[in-house]
Amino acid sequence: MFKRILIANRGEIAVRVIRACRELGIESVAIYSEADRTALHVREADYAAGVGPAPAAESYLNTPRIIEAAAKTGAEAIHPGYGFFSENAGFARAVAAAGLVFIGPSPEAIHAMGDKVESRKLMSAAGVPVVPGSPDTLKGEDEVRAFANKIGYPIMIKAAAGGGGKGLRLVESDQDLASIVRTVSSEAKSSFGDGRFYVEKFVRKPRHIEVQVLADKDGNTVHVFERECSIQRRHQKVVEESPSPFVTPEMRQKMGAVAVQAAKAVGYFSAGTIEFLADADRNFYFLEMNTRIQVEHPVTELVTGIDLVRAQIEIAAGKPLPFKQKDIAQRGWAIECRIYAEDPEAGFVPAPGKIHTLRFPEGPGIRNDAGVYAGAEVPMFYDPMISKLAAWGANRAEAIDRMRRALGEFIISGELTTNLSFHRWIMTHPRFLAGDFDTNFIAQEYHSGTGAKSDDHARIAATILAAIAAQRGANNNHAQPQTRVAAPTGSAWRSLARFDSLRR
Amino acid sequence: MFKRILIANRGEIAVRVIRACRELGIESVAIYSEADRTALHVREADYAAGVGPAPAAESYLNTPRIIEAAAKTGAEAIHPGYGFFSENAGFARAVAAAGLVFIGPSPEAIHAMGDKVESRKLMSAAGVPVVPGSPDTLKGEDEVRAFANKIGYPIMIKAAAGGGGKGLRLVESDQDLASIVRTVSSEAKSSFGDGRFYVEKFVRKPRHIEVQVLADKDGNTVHVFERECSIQRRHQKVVEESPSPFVTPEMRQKMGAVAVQAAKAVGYFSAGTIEFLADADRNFYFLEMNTRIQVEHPVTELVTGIDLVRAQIEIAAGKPLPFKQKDIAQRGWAIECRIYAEDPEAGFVPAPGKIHTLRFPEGPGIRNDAGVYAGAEVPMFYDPMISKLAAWGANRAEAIDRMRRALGEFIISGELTTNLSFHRWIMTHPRFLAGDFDTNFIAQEYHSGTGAKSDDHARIAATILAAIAAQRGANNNHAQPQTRVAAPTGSAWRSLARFDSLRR
Amino acid sequence: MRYLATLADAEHEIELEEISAGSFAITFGGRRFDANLRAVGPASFSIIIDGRSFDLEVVSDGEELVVASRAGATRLTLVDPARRARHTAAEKREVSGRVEIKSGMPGRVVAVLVAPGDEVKSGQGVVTVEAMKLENELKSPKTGKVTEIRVVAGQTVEKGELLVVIE
Amino acid sequence: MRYLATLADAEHEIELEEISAGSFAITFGGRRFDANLRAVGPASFSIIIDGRSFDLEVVSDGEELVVASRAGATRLTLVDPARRARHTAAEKREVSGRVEIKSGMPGRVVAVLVAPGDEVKSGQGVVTVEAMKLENELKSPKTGKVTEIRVVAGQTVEKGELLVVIE
Repeated sequence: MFKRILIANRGEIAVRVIRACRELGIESVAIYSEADRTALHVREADYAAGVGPAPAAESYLNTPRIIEAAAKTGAEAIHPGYGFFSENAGFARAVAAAGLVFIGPSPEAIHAMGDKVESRKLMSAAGVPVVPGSPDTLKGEDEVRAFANKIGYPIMIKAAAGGGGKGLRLVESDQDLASIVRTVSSEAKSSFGDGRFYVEKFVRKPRHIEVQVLADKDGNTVHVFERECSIQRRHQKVVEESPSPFVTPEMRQKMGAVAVQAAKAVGYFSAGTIEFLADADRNFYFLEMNTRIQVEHPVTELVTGIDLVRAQIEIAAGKPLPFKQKDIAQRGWAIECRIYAEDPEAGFVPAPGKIHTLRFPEGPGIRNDAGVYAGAEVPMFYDPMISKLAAWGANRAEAIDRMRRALGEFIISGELTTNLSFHRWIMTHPRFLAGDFDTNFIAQEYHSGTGAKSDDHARIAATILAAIAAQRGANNNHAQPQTRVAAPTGSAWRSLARFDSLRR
Repeated sequence: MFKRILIANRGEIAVRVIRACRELGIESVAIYSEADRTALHVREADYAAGVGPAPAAESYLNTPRIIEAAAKTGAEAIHPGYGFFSENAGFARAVAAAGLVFIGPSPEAIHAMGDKVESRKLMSAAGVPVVPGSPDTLKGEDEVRAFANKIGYPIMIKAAAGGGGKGLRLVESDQDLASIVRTVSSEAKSSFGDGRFYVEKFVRKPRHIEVQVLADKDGNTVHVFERECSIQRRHQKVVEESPSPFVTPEMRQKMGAVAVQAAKAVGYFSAGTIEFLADADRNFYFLEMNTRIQVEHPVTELVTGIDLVRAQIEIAAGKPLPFKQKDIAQRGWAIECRIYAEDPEAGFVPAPGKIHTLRFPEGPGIRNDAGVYAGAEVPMFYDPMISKLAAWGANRAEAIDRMRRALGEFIISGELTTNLSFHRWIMTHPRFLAGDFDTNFIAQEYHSGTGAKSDDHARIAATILAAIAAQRGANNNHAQPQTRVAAPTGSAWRSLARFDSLRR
Repeated sequence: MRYLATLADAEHEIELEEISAGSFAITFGGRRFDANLRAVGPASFSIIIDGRSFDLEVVSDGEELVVASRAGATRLTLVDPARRARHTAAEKREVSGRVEIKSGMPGRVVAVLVAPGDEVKSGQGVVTVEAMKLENELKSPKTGKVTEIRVVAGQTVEKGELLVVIE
Repeated sequence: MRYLATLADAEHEIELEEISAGSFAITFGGRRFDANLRAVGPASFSIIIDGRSFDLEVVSDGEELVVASRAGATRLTLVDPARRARHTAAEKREVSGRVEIKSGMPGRVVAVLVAPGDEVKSGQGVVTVEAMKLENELKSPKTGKVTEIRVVAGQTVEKGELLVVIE
């Protein structure tokens, strides 16, 4: 087993890996940009090394500095987390070239699954169902039109190098075709430096369901069941659960088998995820494979009891999987809400800032994976995630009950806005409770200002009283220490002070 | 189902019940003494009612005030938690007399199990193995000697009304008999107002293993497996786990069956616990039944997935158990550490006070049930528990790994002392890791000042640097807001300020 | 003291009177509420109103206040009509003649900021009174001379008690 | 600056020099350590020494300090021999003649507490210098008269830079 591991990431996932290391008796090395010197992952690690300025390109994506940090601290392996370098074959090779172990799959597997077009070919060759689409990238408007007429509208145009919801466009009918083709290819060039694109049949009411796989270096490959990830805003997941309320036992068995097949086709080892698109008739199609740990891995851990990050490390160290497929079972239900510093009322734009007061939910069935602490800053340079709140219950209803309860307990205030009330809204929505949703759920159902008006006089009175008390506290210079703490508020109150002076 | 429930308790268990209520869509009513106006359970509840001055006898044990609070807030049922009125048949009757539902067993069951002597008779009559002992209370020295000669030394003399480790004495040989008999009976009179006592065979190397039971009002009774509670200081549990590393499948099956038998013998319903004493040969004897929820219930919830408090409420509402014995299974391993404001170095004396900084452990496998928050005070009037930290793992080793990791993450500072480092010591002790311990473990193994001396120069340098920085902060009047917060420290630093002025 | 609060586009008028430290009588929507308030954090308050417990976090956002609770967040703005009136009045014309400055709530005098005979400007602070563990500076509504001072620092005062006279 | 620390009954002498805000050179046990310190809470500090990360909480208990980390708590007492010496010296007899007060560390002058010609007592503060985001008041070791002031508030000073002269 490794003596020391460097985590080439930040935020909650860096903390998650540090925890796994600590539990395994392995020392952890954090890296940090100049914006992250006091970030939680730096405080929690055994070693820490600065790797450059705030912009990711100069720090968390700075290969030489990261390799150098590993050498200087004597790390034997590097865990990439998710995002950043996690799916970068070049980085994986650089790590190996430096004589270190990359905690993830082989560079070949990363590469094979990294290209949308190549991976689709590979998968259909391996007998994995894929969405009907162009066998290869298409050259321009005419090729696209010809193919569209073959498979019929609506179609989806996707950048070959795209991903994460970026670089894809829907074409409803022939007349929008020309302009959209132009947009996609130019966007693809600018965003990914690769203008190639391909076409797929567009699936209506699609559900995003993915299957977790684990494989060791001896080729032992198992699936760890599915995750339902259809609750998305701007093509990005915000709520995930396992099992999926949509998947039947037969479908589950089939998806699992296909996922294992897909992983084996690229000689995959470590933890990975096969993403599927499922239509209303429960047909499912291969979307892509994520050759890394997923943000939403906790829901799988909660229902199966398997520690996926621990497994990644043990596999990288050459250990065989400690279990067979038959040993893996789902128990109960788990849901995860991604708590972001963002403003749902303003189209989910990031709204990072300093955190003053923070109290996390706790108690039965609750797991929280945070990347911040009271007094910390959610920096504007990176993904504005605050924490991943997960709830386990004996069944879906109990899991939702607990999540709703936990969201109420989640106290955070400061110079940032969060999506907590947005999650409260989801957890009470009839369609979510019924499990009746697809990837369009939020676009269809969520409208800004869903805040119900209250005629609860006691509550209104309490609200106003609290506001008055806080305001008096803010204008007050001789307050007791505790009130002084409101100073974190210092700046938060500044505007109020102004407002207040008007009043006088 | 009930619309509103009053919780006749405080601290973490009150918060635990409030959470269960909220998850069930039931409104919660907290009660508070004058010392608890700002306690966490008051903040978390939907309603709150003051019930008297700080001393428990005048507030949390003030029946009229509690019943009145329930009436005023329109509560339909009362949950007693543990301690206080939880095993008081008189209170249970008073609740019923007021037309409210007592969330617990019948007053008769509480009474039957409340008296050590009566319950032992009842149990042996019901075929439950009990420690060989006097069939009835004994009158004095001679009766005791006669009986001791029959069953042989060593023997245990126990006050009939005792419990929780109070009012019991070991007699190794005939010569200590006379004096000890006198002490016990006089102690019993003064502590419990009942001088009666009985005699039991003393079990060497005893393990304290208990079985959780659940029964509904239709008599459906199941056991929810065992808890190992042998790690005790001053006869009180500090670490509990489930399963027990000592219990074999056969023994588990037998204990479960006996526990169900015991519960049925008193027509028990609600959640309850049968405490057994097990000897080195895996014989086990009935000790007593706790007719309430236990402090350590989370470890059972973690391995079985059953919400015991939720079950208590549903049973009290007349619902049948939603599962049969065959549906209940243990999965993985769970350990709980009771985090107290106490000083292990000083014989575990309570060391309550104000909490300044607080950061709870989180992440995979960790559950924390706290009764406090940053800025809160652990009052001197009640049990000085801060929180119950529980860790789940796929096996015992993983659970311990996670607990050790979590104990490291547990940050608390202020005017109180905690037993955190004591727990760290336990979680690294070879005998604990091997599962080789009995109720004498701590008495035998723990010696004050087990703090190893460090020759890690970087660590020592960091420690000294932090001390210097903090000290400068403390003497500084123009510090920034954040440093001001150190003021909560106000008093904590006062002594330092003095010390510092000497230096100048 | 009267306040005007606007939440969810609805204006609410509320009359707040502090009975004793942390205990208030609130008149609102034609009803009277007994409220007990305790600070439990920097900008966190535990409030019990008619037996109901509210745990509230307050943060300001521009000219609005955001009050967050288990049930969600509420945005509101707060105005004190009495003061506003007095303010504008003071602006319009000098208040003339003898002015008595009284305590708006029961509390403790923290500091007397003027001495007899002092010339004071309109809006200048004259006495600081502490109530609700928080301080409030009472200002002179007119420019004039301090003729009487009825209180000293540290003294507790009743609601409406005369503090200072300015002529 | 030199400090004497006692932990676990062992006395340690440590030489602390601030290179720049939050960065220190520590000489200890015959070795030199590069340390970077950041306050992450009221009495919480993140310290990186030779690439190792330490997360430390400090609380005082009587005359001792308790420093808690993931690994457990350490009790220690802190003495500044230099200062102690100076202190006792000052007590014993008046320091005579010209005394130059210099900055013990690089930092920023927050306030000059005396003016040229002022009479100062032994132990009276003369200049406040900020370093490590925290302030330190430099005191006069003797009773005498301020003859020179070489700095003004807001000015940054080097280690050992002359601030004030007292005769």
